[in-house]
Amino acid sequence: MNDFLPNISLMLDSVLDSLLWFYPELVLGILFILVIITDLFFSKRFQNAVFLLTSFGLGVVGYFILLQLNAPSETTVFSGMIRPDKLSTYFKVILCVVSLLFLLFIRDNKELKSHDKGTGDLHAILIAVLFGMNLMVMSSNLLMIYLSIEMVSVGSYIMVGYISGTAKQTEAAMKYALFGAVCSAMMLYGMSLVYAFTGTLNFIDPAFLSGLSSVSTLSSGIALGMIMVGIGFKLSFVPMHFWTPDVYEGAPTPVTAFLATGPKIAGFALLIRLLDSLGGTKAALDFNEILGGIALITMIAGNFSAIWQNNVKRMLAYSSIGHTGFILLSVLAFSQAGQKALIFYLSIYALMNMAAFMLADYIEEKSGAKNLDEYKGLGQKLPLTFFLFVIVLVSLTGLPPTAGFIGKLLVFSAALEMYNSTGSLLVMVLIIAGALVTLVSLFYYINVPLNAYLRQSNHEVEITEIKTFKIYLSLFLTIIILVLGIFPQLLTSFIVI
Amino acid sequence: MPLISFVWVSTLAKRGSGISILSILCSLILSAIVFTRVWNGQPQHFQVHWFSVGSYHLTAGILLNNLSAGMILLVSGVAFIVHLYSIQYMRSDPYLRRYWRYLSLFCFSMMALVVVDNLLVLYMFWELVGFTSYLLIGFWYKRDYAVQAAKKAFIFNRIGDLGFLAGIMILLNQFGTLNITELFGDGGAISNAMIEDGVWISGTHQMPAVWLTLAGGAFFFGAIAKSAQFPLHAWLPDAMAGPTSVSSLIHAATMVAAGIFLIARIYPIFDQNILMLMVITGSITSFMAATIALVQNDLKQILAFSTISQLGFMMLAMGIGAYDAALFHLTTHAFFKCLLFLCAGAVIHQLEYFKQAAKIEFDCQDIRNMGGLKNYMPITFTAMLFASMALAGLPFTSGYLSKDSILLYSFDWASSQTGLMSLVPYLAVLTSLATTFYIARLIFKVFFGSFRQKQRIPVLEPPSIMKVSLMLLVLFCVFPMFSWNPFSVENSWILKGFSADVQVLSQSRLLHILVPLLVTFVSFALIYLASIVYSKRDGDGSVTQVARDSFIYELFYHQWFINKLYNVIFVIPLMYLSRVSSILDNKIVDGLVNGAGRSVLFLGALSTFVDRYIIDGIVNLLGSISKSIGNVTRHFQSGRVQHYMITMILLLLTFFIFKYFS
Amino acid sequence: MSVLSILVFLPLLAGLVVIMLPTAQQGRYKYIALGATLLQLLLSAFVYINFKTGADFSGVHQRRQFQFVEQTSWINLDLGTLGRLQIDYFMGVDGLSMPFLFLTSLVMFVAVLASWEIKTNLKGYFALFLLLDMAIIGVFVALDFFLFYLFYELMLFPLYFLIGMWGGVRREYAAIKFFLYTLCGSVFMLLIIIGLYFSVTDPLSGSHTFNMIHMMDPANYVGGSIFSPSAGQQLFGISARLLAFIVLFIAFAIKVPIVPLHTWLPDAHVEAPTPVSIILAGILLKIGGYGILRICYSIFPEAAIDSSWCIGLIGVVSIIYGALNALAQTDLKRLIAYSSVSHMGFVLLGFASLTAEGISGANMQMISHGFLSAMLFFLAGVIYNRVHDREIANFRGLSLLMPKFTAFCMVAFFASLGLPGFSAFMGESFSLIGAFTSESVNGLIPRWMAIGGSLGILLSAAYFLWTFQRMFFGELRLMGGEDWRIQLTDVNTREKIALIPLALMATLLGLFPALVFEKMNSSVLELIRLVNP
Amino acid sequence: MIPVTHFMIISAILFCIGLYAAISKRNAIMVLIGIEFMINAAILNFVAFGAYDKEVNGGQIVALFAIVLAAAGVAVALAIILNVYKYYKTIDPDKIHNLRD
Repeated sequence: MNDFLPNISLMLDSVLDSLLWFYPELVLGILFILVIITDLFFSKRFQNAVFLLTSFGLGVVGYFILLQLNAPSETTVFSGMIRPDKLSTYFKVILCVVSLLFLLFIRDNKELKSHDKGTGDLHAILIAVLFGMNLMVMSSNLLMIYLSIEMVSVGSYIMVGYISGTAKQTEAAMKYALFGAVCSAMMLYGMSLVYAFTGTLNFIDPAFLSGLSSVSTLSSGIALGMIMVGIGFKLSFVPMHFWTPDVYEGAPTPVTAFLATGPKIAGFALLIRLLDSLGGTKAALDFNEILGGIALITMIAGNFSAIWQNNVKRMLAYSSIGHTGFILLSVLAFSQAGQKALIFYLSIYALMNMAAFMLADYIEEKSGAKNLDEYKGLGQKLPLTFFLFVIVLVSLTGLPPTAGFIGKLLVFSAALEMYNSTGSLLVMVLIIAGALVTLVSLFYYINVPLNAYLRQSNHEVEITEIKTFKIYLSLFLTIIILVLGIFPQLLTSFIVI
Repeated sequence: MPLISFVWVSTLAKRGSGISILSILCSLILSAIVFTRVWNGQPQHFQVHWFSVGSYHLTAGILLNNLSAGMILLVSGVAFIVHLYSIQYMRSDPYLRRYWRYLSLFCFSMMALVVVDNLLVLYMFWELVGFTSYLLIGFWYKRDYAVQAAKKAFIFNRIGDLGFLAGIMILLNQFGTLNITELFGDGGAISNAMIEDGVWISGTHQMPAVWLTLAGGAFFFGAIAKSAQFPLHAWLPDAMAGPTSVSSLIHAATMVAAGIFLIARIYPIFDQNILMLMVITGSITSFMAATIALVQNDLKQILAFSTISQLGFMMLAMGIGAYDAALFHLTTHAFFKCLLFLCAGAVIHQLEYFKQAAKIEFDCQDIRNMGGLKNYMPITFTAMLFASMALAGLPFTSGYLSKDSILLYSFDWASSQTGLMSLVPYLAVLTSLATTFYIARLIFKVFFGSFRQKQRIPVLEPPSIMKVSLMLLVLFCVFPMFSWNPFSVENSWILKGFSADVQVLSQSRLLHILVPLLVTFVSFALIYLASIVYSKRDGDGSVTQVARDSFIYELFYHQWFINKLYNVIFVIPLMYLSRVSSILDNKIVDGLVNGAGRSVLFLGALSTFVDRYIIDGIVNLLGSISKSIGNVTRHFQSGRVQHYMITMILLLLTFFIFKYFS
Repeated sequence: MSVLSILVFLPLLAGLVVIMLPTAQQGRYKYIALGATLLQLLLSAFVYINFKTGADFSGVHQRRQFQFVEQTSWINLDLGTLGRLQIDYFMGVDGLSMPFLFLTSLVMFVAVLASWEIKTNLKGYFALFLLLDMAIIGVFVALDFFLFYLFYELMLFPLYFLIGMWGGVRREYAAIKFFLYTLCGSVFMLLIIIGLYFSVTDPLSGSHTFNMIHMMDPANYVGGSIFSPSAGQQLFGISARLLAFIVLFIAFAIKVPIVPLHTWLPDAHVEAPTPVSIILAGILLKIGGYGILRICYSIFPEAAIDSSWCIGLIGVVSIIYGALNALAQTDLKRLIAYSSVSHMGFVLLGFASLTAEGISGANMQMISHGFLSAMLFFLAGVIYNRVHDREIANFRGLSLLMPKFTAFCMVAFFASLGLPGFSAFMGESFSLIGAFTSESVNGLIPRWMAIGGSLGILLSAAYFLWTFQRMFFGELRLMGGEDWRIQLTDVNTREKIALIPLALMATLLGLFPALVFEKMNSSVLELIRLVNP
Repeated sequence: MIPVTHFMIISAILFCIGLYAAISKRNAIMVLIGIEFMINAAILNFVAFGAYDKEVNGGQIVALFAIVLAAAGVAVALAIILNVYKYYKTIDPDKIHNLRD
């Protein structure tokens, strides 16, 4: 131990240097404490205090992230723990926007607002989760992966069970927690095995690769596979997707929206990171093939199951599973262009899902309709809402002229390019499957306009469309989706990798 | 040239009788001018660029030679007379304006048909006359049978049109032009094309030689539908459902002649096979229709079958190469058949009045209900008599000239043929005799004897306009209009005009004298017979009474014997002979048509079934497959969190096992 | 902003106006739409008149021979190793597309007039209608494949809603069926588009491009890329280019439609409200045909030649099958729908022949069918509006009650069955002539196909005449009795305004086919040179 | 010196027991305990192999973090299970299946 003493000051220096790259997270940390304090002491007097503070704080975080975007770090910091490079910064931007949207979403959700617990804690948890997600996208160390995933998970468990107003909510929270815990335990075990094989936790370390290559493929496969379980839980791809529909259905809608976007995007960032370092190794699992298979099954399982759903949130949950499969396709394509396509797709995906859940939430609040068959005839009564909903769903399907289409186009482009270079049949099959499930997805998305516009309700209910903040927000999101569908360079020109 | 103007006048003439008459008169005068300029002169040809498709530049234009000039004069002349006649005939019809409109449209398209120089344009007008004929047949559209008949006529014509179109396709394909002069003129594409080693070569294009025959066959097919030749003749008798004036113009004089005209116009295309086919078709049709006419009782039906028979004659003439004789017969036939119809129309028209006045019910078209009308309607009778004589081909009439020429030609032709074909002229003679008989029967039944209705209100002579038009036509039924020598076909100027570019009549003298003499003689004998049979009867006019007369009974018996014979043969595949009987005719042709219709309907129903259950079924099946895939995947979603974990781990294990132990 | 852009975005603008106007003014919506389509009609007439013909303006695969061209860079994405995603806002017309512009404008105008029958939710209706209008015009003028696809897909949604919301009893089923069918084709089309994109480079800038005109030149293909003609890549055992051709062909053929991918059509036509039926039959089907020429044939010429036998066969089967089906129908709209299948079969037959006559004839047939089917559906709508029944058997002797209507019907029916003097005759006969000539010109399809196709002419005469006879002739007999007699009034002025131009166009094109043929002739020749050099 | 394989075997057994408990126990608390077993199995591995990683001591650090995080996770999970009990009057995960297809 004494051998290291002289190094301590050096290490401290490096930590302090590293802090330069850590401003957003530092702000988040401070914000977390401030929000808790504010909530404890000021929320009685100033109802909006927590909200204002959080949004302001997120603004500051965003500012720092943008600063970081201009000067990303080329190396890892905090002794190889995190790597705040450009790619991760882009993800952080998306995550920050998602959190901001979530914040606005909570503000306009009756269920959450009317709960006597208030939303103060939720804000704090959001910040903590965002902190975790930021770490996730930056992590370059197994420990950091575990740490950040747990941070996000624990936060999300609380979010899902935050109100516990109904049996379903608690059930969702329990399922989420138990399933998540098992998954993260498996991941941890996998990590311990990897650690055993390689002797290092830093997965960018060359030793990491060589260590993995030195053991049998079965061993390394099992170890890495178990790590994948943890990430798969976040991404909810097959077979780690089981929790998704139940939790999405049970959780409060804003939380569902957040779960479908934030942690998932962070999970993808993590996956890219991990694959990046594993890339090229034949010793470890042939990840391309495996991920390809998983992507295929996920697309099919998600989209086909969605056909049967009646609950809107559940349907969206399955569709998000399907989307995971599709995004995996672009992860597979795994080139710079693939990453760019991925970032674009993920940002669009976040916007679309947020908008979709907001609209579903709005409809539920206005008419109490949770299920598709309760949407009957609502198209006439809530014209703007359903107009927006249809556009969002069109975008989710991936049809022009929406941003979803451009995203799909980019993903297909990346995949086809990969096919061109590798000639792998699997990729071709994946591409075709991707096209097929687009059709299938239409099959269930169309149920929304089908019920809302084409069918008439049996019982007449008086509903007037009051334009709340949420509607304006989703209108704004929809417009962005449309504009990006026609002029995608407005967004992509920012993404320079 | 004034031709363009009359086309315009005709098109404009869509309103009211006055304008129609006026315009048709203009047309007549103009076409007369045209005729005098063109006849035996230099053929005239005008054309304008119509449109181009690919490398084809299609032109539309007018080609005037002896053929078209003669035809246009004929058409406008007959049309004028029929227009005149119609003023009176259709006067009381509530939809008079529609009638004039249709009639004008018809005249326009018919006249255009005969002058145009491009096969495609010809085809357009060809169909257009079919269409107007459809309109006019179905003019009384409230009557179901009229509508049916119209539809039948149109469909039959359409079948033929397909042939025409196919012919056009072949020619366009082979020669790249549809211009009649370029194709069929002297030194035209057809004459330059040759057949070598079974390949039909024209310039750079070549096709198997069989396509030449097929092209001829296709056009021929078009022609037989239009000219109501066997086996596509069944529409014409039905077409009598239209107004009689229409029948006379369209279904006797002009439109049906279009088929013959077409053959004349594109004569060079036909090779030996098709010509032979023409002979066969022509003779069968003429004989069959004549025999059918023998036993018909409906006035117009008799005339319709007679028309078919005469057209068969023309077709026969075409087939044996007597191009000129056929056209000559076409011309004379147009006039006398038109006259016959108009007279029949007058009779029917007046009987209608009579019926209304006497307030009794009977069929105005059934000759069994008539008789002795010569006393009431002498002028009509006279006209009809002349026409009938022309039809029968008695000397001093126009029919004698033209029919004789055909017979002579056919004898000539037969001398160079062997086998069954040498019987053709005899069949023709037989037909001619049958013609004499049935027309005599008609005349005697209608005009002689005594009127068979009990009421004593006189049947009146038709109004003067009708009379005038009848008399005008009578003029054309006598020989001087066509040849100064009533016995010499060769002197006929029309024949000369048409034969200019075809062939010169050459025949053995003996035959030339013998045949007309013989035919005439027998004809007179037959007329006498008919007069005995039909005119002496009076009163109820039942068939039984006729049957008792042994000699006539014998004759009749034979007629029916033949029919019965055919009845038996009908079972054997010689079905075409069975058409001698009109009853069977209806059964077979119509039966076939109906059968075809029904089978088409059945096919339609079948394909609907396929559509609904099989194709849609597959589509729906795909839907349900995708649903069931979804059903499988969602069955894992039991709601029990531990099941999820187990499934997850099992899936992972399976995956690893597959990955590493297989 | 040139005339094409105005043409495309004018309806969109009008649609926005409709959306902005408060519902209280909904009476004005139709006049706004009418004004917009009228203006559009005038503009496209302007395009038609100013369209230059001749070998120097044949277009097809020569950029500078297109007219009214607009090209600006639109989307420009840097995709790292994938190069730049270069999408142009690229529009222009040549002889193949220009006639369709006019057709679309006129049919749209008529469709607005037919929209008078729409009574509910006018705002939504007209907004969707105008959006559809924009998309259709866009499809015809787009020369960038991406832009084309954008408009192509954009047509789907308005149609789905128009059928689904304002349609008949089974509208839900019909709408979904239509939607899924068409989307099924277009999703895979997207894959091909992307594949093409990566195979083709812009000769000037060297980056990949969506430019259709560049895709037509084999020189622009990247060596060894998936759709490169020289590389001859294989996919699932067949040539990639052939596969791409088939996929694209199916995508468009669903629109055309061909047997056996046609079952959406009768349902959609029958359930759709009259104006939508008019648009569907009048224009939508043509997009399929247009796409086959513009894209399938031009970009994959050798595949087109390889498969022309099959296409011809499909054409013949469609002709006969559609006609047989039409014979069996008892619903007037269904009958017309199946007759569309039959008539569009001629188009395929003409295409397959790859002769100037065949393709010109096919185009003529499409345009003629555009006018005629619009007219037929309008007429069916006239009856349906009055008594809400379309069963043929329920009407009889209508000519006594509605003489003018009968006259229009007669024109439409007889024109449709290919009576010379009307445009359909020109289209059908030249399609057949082309098919017939093919064997001796290029040997692509055998002659019996032409003969088989001509059977369709006969059958069409049969079903149209039969229907005509059943509905209009004979004594007046209506199922609805006296009520119907009162309700069945003759066509009014508005309907006449809609019908007369259609009838006029059908006749005009029948008498002077040069109006269409001459305009497209050089383009057609150029296309044939391109496909079959 | 105990060979490192022994640690691995023990931890594997521990992991399997934990996993078995997690998926088979009819009591959510027991499931949590099973999960704790699994985490502990991992921790055991980390600590055992940490011995070879003297420079960074990664294994030990992970172990410490894992213990803390596991505790945090369990705390949240327990709270949630308490809530579940409020509504369902049972904490048998098998009986809680309102959310399902």
